Amino acid sequence: MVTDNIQSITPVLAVLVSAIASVLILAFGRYPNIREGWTFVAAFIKFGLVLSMLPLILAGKTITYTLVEILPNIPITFKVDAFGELFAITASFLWILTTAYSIGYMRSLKEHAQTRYYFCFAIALSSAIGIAYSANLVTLFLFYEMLTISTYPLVAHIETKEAIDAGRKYLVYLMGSGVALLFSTILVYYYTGTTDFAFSGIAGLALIPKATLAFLFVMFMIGCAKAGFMPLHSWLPAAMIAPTPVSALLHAVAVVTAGVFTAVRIILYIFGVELMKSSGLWLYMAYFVSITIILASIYALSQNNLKKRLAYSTVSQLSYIVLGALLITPHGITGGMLHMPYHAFMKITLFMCAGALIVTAKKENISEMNGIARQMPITMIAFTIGALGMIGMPPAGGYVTKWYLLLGAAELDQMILVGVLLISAVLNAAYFFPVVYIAFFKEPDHELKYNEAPMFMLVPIVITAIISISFGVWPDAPGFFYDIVSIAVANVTGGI
Amino acid sequence: MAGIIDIVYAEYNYWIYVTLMMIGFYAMIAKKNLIKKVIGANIFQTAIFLFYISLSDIKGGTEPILLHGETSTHAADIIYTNPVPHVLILTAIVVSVSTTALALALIIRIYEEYGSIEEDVILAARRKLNPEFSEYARQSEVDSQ
Amino acid sequence: MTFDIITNNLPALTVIIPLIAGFLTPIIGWINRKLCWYHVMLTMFIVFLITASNLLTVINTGTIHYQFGGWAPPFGIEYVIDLLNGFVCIIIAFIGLMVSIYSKESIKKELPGKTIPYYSIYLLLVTGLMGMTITGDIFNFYVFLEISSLTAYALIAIGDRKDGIVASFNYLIMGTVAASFILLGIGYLYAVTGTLNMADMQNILPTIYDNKVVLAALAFFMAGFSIKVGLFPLHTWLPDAYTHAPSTSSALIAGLMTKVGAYAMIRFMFGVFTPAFVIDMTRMTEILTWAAALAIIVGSVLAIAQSDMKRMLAYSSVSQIGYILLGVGLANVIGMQGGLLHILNHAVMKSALFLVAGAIFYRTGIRNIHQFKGLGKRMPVTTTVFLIAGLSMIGVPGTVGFTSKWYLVLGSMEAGMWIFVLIILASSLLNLAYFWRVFDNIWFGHPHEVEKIKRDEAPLSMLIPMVILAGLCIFFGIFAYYPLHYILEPLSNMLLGIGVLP
Amino acid sequence: MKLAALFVVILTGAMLIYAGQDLPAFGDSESPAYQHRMTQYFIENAESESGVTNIVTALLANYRGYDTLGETAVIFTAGMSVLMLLRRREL
Repeated sequence: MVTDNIQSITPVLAVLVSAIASVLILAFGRYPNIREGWTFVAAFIKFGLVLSMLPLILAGKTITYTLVEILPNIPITFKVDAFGELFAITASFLWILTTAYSIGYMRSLKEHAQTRYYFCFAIALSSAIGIAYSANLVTLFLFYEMLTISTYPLVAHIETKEAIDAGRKYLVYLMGSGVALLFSTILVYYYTGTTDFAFSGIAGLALIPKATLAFLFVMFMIGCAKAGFMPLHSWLPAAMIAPTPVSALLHAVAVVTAGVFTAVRIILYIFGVELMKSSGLWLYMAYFVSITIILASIYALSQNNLKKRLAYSTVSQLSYIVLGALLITPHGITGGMLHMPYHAFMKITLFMCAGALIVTAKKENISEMNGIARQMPITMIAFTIGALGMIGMPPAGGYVTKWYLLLGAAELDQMILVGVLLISAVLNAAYFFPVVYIAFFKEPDHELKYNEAPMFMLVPIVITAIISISFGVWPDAPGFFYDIVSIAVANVTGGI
Repeated sequence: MAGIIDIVYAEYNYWIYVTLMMIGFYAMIAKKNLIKKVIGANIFQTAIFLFYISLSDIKGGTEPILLHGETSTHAADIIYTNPVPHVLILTAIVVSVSTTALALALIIRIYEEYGSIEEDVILAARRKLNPEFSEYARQSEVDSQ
Repeated sequence: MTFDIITNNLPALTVIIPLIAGFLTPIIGWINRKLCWYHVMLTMFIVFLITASNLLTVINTGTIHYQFGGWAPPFGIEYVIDLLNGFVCIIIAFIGLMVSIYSKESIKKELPGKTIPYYSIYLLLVTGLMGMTITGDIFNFYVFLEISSLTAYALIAIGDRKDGIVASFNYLIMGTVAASFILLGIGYLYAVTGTLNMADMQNILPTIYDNKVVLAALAFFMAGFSIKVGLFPLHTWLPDAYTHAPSTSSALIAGLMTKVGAYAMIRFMFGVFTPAFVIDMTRMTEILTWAAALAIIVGSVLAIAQSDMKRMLAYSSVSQIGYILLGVGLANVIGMQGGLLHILNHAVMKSALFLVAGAIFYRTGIRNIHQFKGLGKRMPVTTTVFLIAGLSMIGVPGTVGFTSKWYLVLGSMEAGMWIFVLIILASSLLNLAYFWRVFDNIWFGHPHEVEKIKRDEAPLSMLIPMVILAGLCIFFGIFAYYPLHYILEPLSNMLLGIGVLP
Repeated sequence: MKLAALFVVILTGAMLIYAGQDLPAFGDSESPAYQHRMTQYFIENAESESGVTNIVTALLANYRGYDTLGETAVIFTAGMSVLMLLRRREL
């Protein structure tokens, strides 16, 4: 499949917008309104820039721009392709909503160090878009590390000992895995002389010994600890100590999505479909992530703290995306890629609802939420929509991706994987329905008055919930995620 | 065996400087008295100077000073010893003296501050007078604040 | 026409100008003490311009040969500027300039009564380092080595802290051992070659490589330089010396002394002996890589155990020197580039870090990192510089630390030494551990205390050099292509005897 | 500590003796140092080029005069340092 390549600085601008905004945020730290104004302006400009590239992407083109050659043969290059655009749109759109939500949340709780918060937030978004638009592993690694560092202050935001410890854990896991990623990057460069992503993978990798290849793959997957694979997931629940908008950012928009994005990028654009298939690596890894899917769901069952339960649910759901990429059929990949934005929107809805509960009702634990829907009906309806999406029931979008995943697994005759997907759906239901049940049907301990979260928080919740429904009722809306995904899938599989 | 004895005898200059060098080096690193360390350094350096000077000697040679009125054409008749190591060592001696001067000045200052020129005593005094010298003490002090 | 005398003598002036200026400092100080700073800064600036011009000449037209008094080598003393020492010279001049700017306020506070000797010795230290670097004569090298050593002892002892005097004395003893070894090695080489000129020596040596004296000379040089650079386990003088010296001295000595020691090691291995001898015949480079790898790990681990900021940085220097020597010892073009690049990188990062430590000490009198709480609010610019330089040390991409790490890892892979790959990567995690501890203390102090803290930034003359160095940490992290392409790549080829001089 | 020092010293001594085997013999006029063109050049040309009969002087002040300049710098440094260390008054 031939794609036209366009030189344009737009992707660089899209990355830089929030970096510039971060400076302005710092400069106007003393005037909260102006500071947050800048955040909004940057968020809208960024979304606009990202969106402006969409028509070209939908036309099957790619956009590249080489910024600078940091080392001979190692350029910092940006390249926008369908898959990157998918992540970029998700992240930049959700930034607008999280900003609004953050303002409501942070002001309601009168949090300290808000300037640092917005500053780091902006840098994190720059990094996320940078990851989305990276054209090679080095560029990706640059933004990957930037994302880790910029989100550390967000995780440790409240500065208690517990928070600092969680932050350290976060840092150790992510920087440690960063080293693995760096190692594998250099290894790829050493063997092939390039680190550029290619639609069919890097050709030179097929020549290296199989054992080395397997080792490289394992190192890469360790490097993607941001994606929360099971033995390396424990930073994720620990990071729940952060303020809720940060949790939303970490778990839906930037960090974990960047992690799975990286994992999928590596699987499909470094190794490539052909090599994954011929080396048999896909199957081992698929079993491996299946374990994560099941185990994380079981962990989630035992959590009483709502945010922690959501965190484990994230661990499980992220592995769906990777599983999709590993099911090296067009259907499987479609399911995986499509699940990325779907999950982001649904999970952010859930987290924002959890945050609204903390701010308005001061409740974090599920056992305390008896009848909470009487106090906050809109929030809880949104929560229910998100939960249904997670389980894979209409009207939210989750069922679409699950259908594709099942289709992919079935095409490959992997009945075990089919079974895993089904069991996990059951488990999802098992940990989400109690929440919904308790909130809607249990009698409250005392009289609850109607008292919703502030508008700044409520509006984003409603928007994401509506979009989540739209995924379910009209999944193939023109110019929407499905179209982008189908181009990306056509790229990596060489056309359907 | 005969070979070794020959070497010992024929090259006694090397044996002298090797012995001196080892003595000096040992004094530098093993002696606790700071003055003795400096003396060791001097012995060490002097041994090296001896080595250089012995390099310049030529059997039957005369000192590298041309006799008055002699022209360079006649110079070939007389064997002069090698002048180059002399020059180098003149420079090196000055360096050694300067180092010694600085070392002695430092010792005077150390004696003023600690009242001793014994390494053990100074080390003990540093530990005692200066709790920050011990990292552990320092840490616990901070933690108790 | 009148400029000819200057332009023709530029190589000599690199050394002569700071030397004469150093002699003049007491006189200038006698006229007016305040002039000293301007004098030193101006001198350093001129020296920087000269080194820059020298380097450009080397890049454009090739190696510069300068003969003192017109005596052709090997009879007279010759200065040879090639890419290697042109590169090191400009680093010396630049760091020297930065630290001299910084000195103004710092000296006023830390060494109030000793301004004049400080500046005089400062210039002589630069002279010594510059002379060591630029010379093509092996004995001349020794003379300048001693100038730089003596000045370094003096600069460490100059402070009011009495620990500084003891540290200086210990350094003096170790330094004397090192210098004596080097002098002995020079004597050995002279005895078997009869020349003192490095290039001449390199021509003669290959014919007598089976001579035991040559091997002994190499061993003594390596031992001597290992002490000078503080290669583990000969680093014992280093932490005390760096910790107890006045802030500016630490920055200068930590930034430059060990780098020039490393330069000398490289020069002797590849410029006096030949690559064939050190790589294949004696396997000296292999021994060096193992020692360096050990230094990387031990230095980092010891750094984690420290709570004094300067001592932590000193141990981190021990480990970073390991990076340089590891790269050099790998003896392949890529590893060599990494090692050489790290000379530049480490000089920039470490000077910046020591300057930050000095600035914090200047304002607060604190050096214990556990007391750094709330410093982020109090000295935002200083601590930001610290953040950038610290991230550099960790090796985060976009900073200089990443570029050299990339090359070192790649070089280790090329050499098939996977254990070094592991060590380099593990050490970046160890670096993370000790730097992050400081970051945490600086920015995540107790919020209640933080609110009370007022901004109290270091004076401008201290901030400017720090900010410039931090800027360079990022600049060379993004534009490492230029030094690599124009200097280090041809240089590495030249050192390893691959290809010809540019 | 003493043992370690002794070990290091003996190691150094061993290296010195090892090297001693191949060093030119004492007073050997065939030694490379003497035979090198540099030494011969000095003996032949020192007087005509610098007008001094003492070759050592000619070398010290003329051919290697730059070393001597360095030497003065060393003395200057040492003097300055000793002054700084021992003088009570402000400098």
